[in-house]
Amino acid sequence: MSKPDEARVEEKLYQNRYVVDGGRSHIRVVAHDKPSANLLAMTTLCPAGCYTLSEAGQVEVAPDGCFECGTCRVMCESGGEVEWNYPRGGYGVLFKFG
Amino acid sequence: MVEKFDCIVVGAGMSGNAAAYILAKRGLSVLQLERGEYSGSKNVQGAIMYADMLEAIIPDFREDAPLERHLIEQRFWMMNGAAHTGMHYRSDAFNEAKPNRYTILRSQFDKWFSRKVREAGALVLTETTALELIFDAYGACVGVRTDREGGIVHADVVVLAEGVNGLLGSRAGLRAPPKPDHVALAVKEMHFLPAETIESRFNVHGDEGVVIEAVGTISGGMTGMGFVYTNKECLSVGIGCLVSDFARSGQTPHGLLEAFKAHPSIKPLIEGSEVKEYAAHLIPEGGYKAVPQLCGDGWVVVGDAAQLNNAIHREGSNLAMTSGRFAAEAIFQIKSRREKMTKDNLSRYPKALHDSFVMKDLRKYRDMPALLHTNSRNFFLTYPELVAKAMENFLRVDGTPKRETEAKIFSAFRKARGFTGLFGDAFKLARAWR
Amino acid sequence: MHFVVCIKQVPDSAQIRVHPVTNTIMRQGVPTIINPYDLFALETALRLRDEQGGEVTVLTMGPPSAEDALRKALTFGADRAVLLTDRFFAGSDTLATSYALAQAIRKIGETWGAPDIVFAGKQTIDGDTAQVGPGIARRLGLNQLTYISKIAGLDPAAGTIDLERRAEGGTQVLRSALPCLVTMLEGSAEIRRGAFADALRAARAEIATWSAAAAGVDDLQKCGLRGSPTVVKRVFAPTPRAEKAKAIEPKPRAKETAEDLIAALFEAKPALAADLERLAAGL
Amino acid sequence: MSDTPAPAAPAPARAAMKKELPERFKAYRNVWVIVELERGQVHPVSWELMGEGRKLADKLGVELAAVVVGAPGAGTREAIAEGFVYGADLAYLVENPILAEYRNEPYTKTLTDLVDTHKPEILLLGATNLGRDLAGSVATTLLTGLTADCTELAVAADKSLAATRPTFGGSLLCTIYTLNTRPQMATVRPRVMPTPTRQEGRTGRVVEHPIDLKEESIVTKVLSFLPDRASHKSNLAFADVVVAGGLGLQGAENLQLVRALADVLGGEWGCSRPCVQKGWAPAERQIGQTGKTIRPKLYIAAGISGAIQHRVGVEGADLIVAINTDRNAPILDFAHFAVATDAIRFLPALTEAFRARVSAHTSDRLAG
Repeated sequence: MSKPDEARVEEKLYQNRYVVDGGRSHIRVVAHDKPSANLLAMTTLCPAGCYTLSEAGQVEVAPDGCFECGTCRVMCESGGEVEWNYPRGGYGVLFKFG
Repeated sequence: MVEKFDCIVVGAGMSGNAAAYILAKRGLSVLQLERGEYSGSKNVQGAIMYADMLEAIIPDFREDAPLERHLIEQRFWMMNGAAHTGMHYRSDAFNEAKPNRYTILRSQFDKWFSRKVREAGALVLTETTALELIFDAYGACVGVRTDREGGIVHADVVVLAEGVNGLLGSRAGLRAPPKPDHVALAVKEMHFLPAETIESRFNVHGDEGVVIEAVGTISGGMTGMGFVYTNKECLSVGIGCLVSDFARSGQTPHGLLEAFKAHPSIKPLIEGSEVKEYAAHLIPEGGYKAVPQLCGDGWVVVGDAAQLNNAIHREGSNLAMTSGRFAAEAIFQIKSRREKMTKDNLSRYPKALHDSFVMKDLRKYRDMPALLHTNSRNFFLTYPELVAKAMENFLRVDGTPKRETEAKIFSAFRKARGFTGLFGDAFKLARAWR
Repeated sequence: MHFVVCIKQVPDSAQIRVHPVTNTIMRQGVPTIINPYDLFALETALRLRDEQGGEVTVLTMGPPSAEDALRKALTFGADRAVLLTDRFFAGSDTLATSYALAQAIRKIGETWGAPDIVFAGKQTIDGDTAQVGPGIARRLGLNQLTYISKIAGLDPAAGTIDLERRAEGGTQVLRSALPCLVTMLEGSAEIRRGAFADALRAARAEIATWSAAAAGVDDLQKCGLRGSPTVVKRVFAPTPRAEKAKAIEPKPRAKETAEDLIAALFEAKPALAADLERLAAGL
Repeated sequence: MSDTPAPAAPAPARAAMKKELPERFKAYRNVWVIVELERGQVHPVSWELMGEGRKLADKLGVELAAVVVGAPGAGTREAIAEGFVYGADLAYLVENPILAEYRNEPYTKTLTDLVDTHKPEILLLGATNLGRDLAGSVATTLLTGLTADCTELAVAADKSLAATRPTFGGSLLCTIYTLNTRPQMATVRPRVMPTPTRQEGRTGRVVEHPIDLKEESIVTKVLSFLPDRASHKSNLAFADVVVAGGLGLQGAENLQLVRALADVLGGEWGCSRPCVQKGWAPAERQIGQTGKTIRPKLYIAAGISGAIQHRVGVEGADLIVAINTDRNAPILDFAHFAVATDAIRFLPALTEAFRARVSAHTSDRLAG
C-alpha cells in the first residue's frame, strides 16, 4: 500500500459493508508475462483499488471491497485478460445506501 | 421436476421491480431473482427518482415510499479550478401536492419497492445469482440456471433486468458487452450532516431539496459530470467520466472525487460531514446507438441492461421503470391472448418504447455522446476556462471601459478556438440538441 | 425428531459508527442480520435432522420486521418458522425474553410435538449476555449444555446425547439426556447454502405470527419492562485512548534494542513475565 | 432485512420512579465472589474480581466473601487461603465429591441454595464459559437481574450496583441497574480488572455449607477431559500471546520468523489481510475485520501498517508492540510500544532475547 492514494481508498472501503466469500475470488487475472495497456490501466482505474502491480511486473487482483461495477470487465474481458463473474448470491459488497 | 413460472425476472433494480410488480398485479406467476442480500443491496445511483413514471406503476406511492427530499432547485454549474459559473432554477411551484422529482436512497427505496412486489404476489428469491440462460433446440429461451444446488427453473419468458453489465444477455450472445466509450464510471460518497445544517447550507426547509450538476475542469478534460444531491440527513457527492477517457487519463476515480470535494465551491457544502459509504457503478452513455436488440424468442431486456439511459438529461431510473412497465404490459397482452412468447409477439414492447418519450429522447440526442466524446478537451477544458475568465473580467470592476472588457473576452474565445472552431462547435452542439 | 432453533435479528454491529464529534450512535444504514452465532446452531440442527429425520422449527422474538430473518433461516432448509411479536415485549431484558420464548416453545411443542433439542446461539452480538439460553433451559427443565463445539453422538431410542463442551484450558466430553438445550460455539460447523428448492419454499412459506396471548405468554407481568429486573440507565461512547505509542529507540545492535523492549514490556505489565514463563513451560 | 428498528429506548423514566426494594430483599448484605476452581486450578479472573469486590464492599460498609465449591481435597482449602490473601473477609465452602467436575445442574443447585441461605446483595462471577453458564441459570432460578461482561462496577448514590458494559459490539457503553431484586448479579471478563496486591498472612473465617446431592438425579455425566495442549488447532481467538506479520516482511518465507517468536512465547502466529491475499498464509490465520478478533495479553505486530480493518481485530489486546520502519504508520495510533526498525532483522534478535529471558527464569525456579 505504497501510494498515498491507495491508503485513502483503504480508509474509504472500511466504511462499506462487505461479506467475504472465503477462498472464492470472483475475478481472476489470466496469467500473463507482460500486462496489456488495458490491464495496466486497471491499476489506476479500479474505484476500489483492487488491481496492483506486483514487483515482478504482473498485474494482480485482490477483489476484497470490489463494487462489482464491471469496469475491469468492460476493459479487459474481450481481450481475454480477465475472467469476470458476480460473487455467489449474498456475498460481496452490500450497499447500506447505494 | 423443474418448476415453471409464467415469467422469471432477473434482477431487482428499478426495471426489474417495475416489471415484476405489474406482471404479478396482472395475475401472472412471477419469480424474481436477486443476487444481493435484499433488493437494493447491489444497486447504486445518484439518485433522483421521477414521480410520473412511478405513479404509472404505483399511483399512491407517496403514502409509504421512503422519499428523501422533493426537488425545488436545480443548479447547472460550469466549473474551473477555483470558480463556477452557475445557472440556477428554483421555483416555489415545485412545492406542489404531487412533486415531480425526489431524491431517494436506493437501498431503502428498492427494499420498499420489493415489498410491494411481494405483496403483489411475486416470489422474490434473494441471495441467488442467475448464472446463465437456458435455450431449447429452436433457440428460444426457456429458463435460467442459478448458483444454488438444483437451481434450474423454467418460464415462458425471461425479463432480463440485470443491470448495465448484462452478463446473462451478453454471455448468451444476445448483445455485445458494453464498450469502454459507451459507459461512464461514477464514484460517489454519502456525506452525513444534521438535517438543519443541510437545510441552512442550501437555503431550504422541511423536505425541500436542491440538486447541483456540474461540468468543467473538475473532470480533468474528460467527458464527465460531478453532482451533489441533497437527501434528508446526507449529501450524495459524486463524479463520473467515460471509462475510455478515464483509462487514457491515468487519473484515479477516488483522486478525481477528492479533487471535486476540495473545490472551493463544493468544500463548504460538505464541511464537517461524516462519510458512511463509498460506492461506484457504471452508467450507460452510448445513447440511442448503443441500444441492443430488445427482445427475442422467450426473452426481453429492460433498463440499464438495454442501455436505456438518457445521459444528457441524466435520466436513467425513469427509462428503467418505463421499459419494465412496457415489457410487462406486452407480456400480459400475449399471455391473455394465450399466444406464444415469440420474438414477433414480444416486439409489442420495443414498439411501445419507440412510440414513447424513451426512444424519442434517445433518438433526439443520438449524436450527442459522439460529439461530447470527440471534443471532450474543448467542451470540458477550454470552454469552462473561457467562461470563467469571461465572468471574472466582466465582474471585476477595475475602471477598464466596458467595451475593452468585452473585446478582451471575445479575443480570448477567438484565440482559443478560432472562428471556424467556435462556429463549428456551436453548429454541432445545436444540431445534436435539435 | 423435533429440533427448535431460537434465532435473533440483530443490528449488524460491525456497521455501527459513533460520530467522532457528537459521540452519538449513528444508526442510519445499519442493516439487520441473523445473529451470526445462531447460524451455527441452525446448521447443527439441520445436520441432525438430515441424519436422524424429523423437522426443524425456527423461532424468533422481535418486531414484525424480524420475519425477514425467519425467511432467511427457512432458505437454509428449516421446515417451519414462528415469529413471536407483541408490543408487550418491548424493553424486555434477558429474564423477560427467556420467559416469553420458553412459553412459545411450550406452545410449539403442543402444536408440532415436544422438541428433543432446543438450540440457541452462544450469545448475541448486540446483547452479548448469553443468558437467554440458560433462562429457557431453567424454565422448561431442559438439561443445559452450553459452549458445545461438537455433537459426537445422538441415540433417540436411548434418549442420550454425547457432546464436547469447551471449558477453560480444554474440552469436556459429556453424555447427557434428551430433551436438552444446546448452545453451539462459532466455527463448530460450516454453514450450508440453501438449495434452490429450499429458497423457493422459503419465499412461499407462511410464517406463523404469534402474539403474547397466542403463544401462551399469559403472565404479562413477566414481560417487557415490568418483567425486567435490569434497566439500562445511560448509554455513552467510550473515551478513545489518546496517547501515542512509546518509541523504543533502536540501538546499533539489535540484541540491545530487543532487551530494551522486553524490559519496557515487563515494567509496564509486571505479571507478563510470570505469564510468559508459564506459557513457555507449556503449562 | 429492513432497517434496524430503534432498539428498546433506555428507560430513564422508569428507573427514576424506582419502586421501593421489597421487604424480603432488605436483609440481603455482603458482596460475594465465586472462585472458579477447576481441576485444582483457580482461574485468575477470580482474584481480579476480589479486587473489585473489596472496593464495592468497602464503599457499602459490608463484608467481602469468597465462595469456593468443589470436591474435598481438590484445592478448595488452598483456594480459600488465596481468597483471604486477595482481600476476602470470609469464605463459604461447599465440598462434595459430585462437584468434582463443573456441571450446570449441581453447581446451580449449590449456588442458589447458598444464596437463599446467606443472602448476598451483590454476586460476582468471571465471564468465562463456566461463569456465563452458571450465572444464566442461577439468575433465572432466583428471578433476579444479571449484567454480563461488565467493564466497570460502581456503587450508586442509593447503594445499588451500577454495572457498565459494552453494547452494540463494543462501540458504545451502557450503565445497567438491577432495580427491585437481589442479589445484583454481574459477570466480568478476564483481564479487564487489575489483580489486587496480595496481603500475605491475611486470614478470615470459613463457613462450611453442607449440600446433599445425589449423582443418580444428575443427568449430565463428564466422561473425560481433553486438555488444550493436545489439540493443535489454531486457537488464535483464545491465545494469550499473538505474533503477526504483514506486508513489511516482504515475503512468505519471512513469516517463518513470526512463527519462531510465537513458539518461544508459547503463543499463536497470525498475519494481516494482504498476506492472505498474496497467498503467504491461510485465511484462518488472518487477524482483523474480515478475520479473527484477538484479545491476547501481548500482541507483537511485525511489518503491519495497522489499517483500520486490522485495528478493529486487535484493539482488545492488553499490550500492543509495533515493529515497523514507517514512523507514521496508523498502527502507532493504537500500539503501546513501537520499535522503528526493520522487522526481518529485528525478529530473530527479539526471539533470542525472549528465549534467554524466559528460560533463564524457569531454570532458576526449577533449580531454586
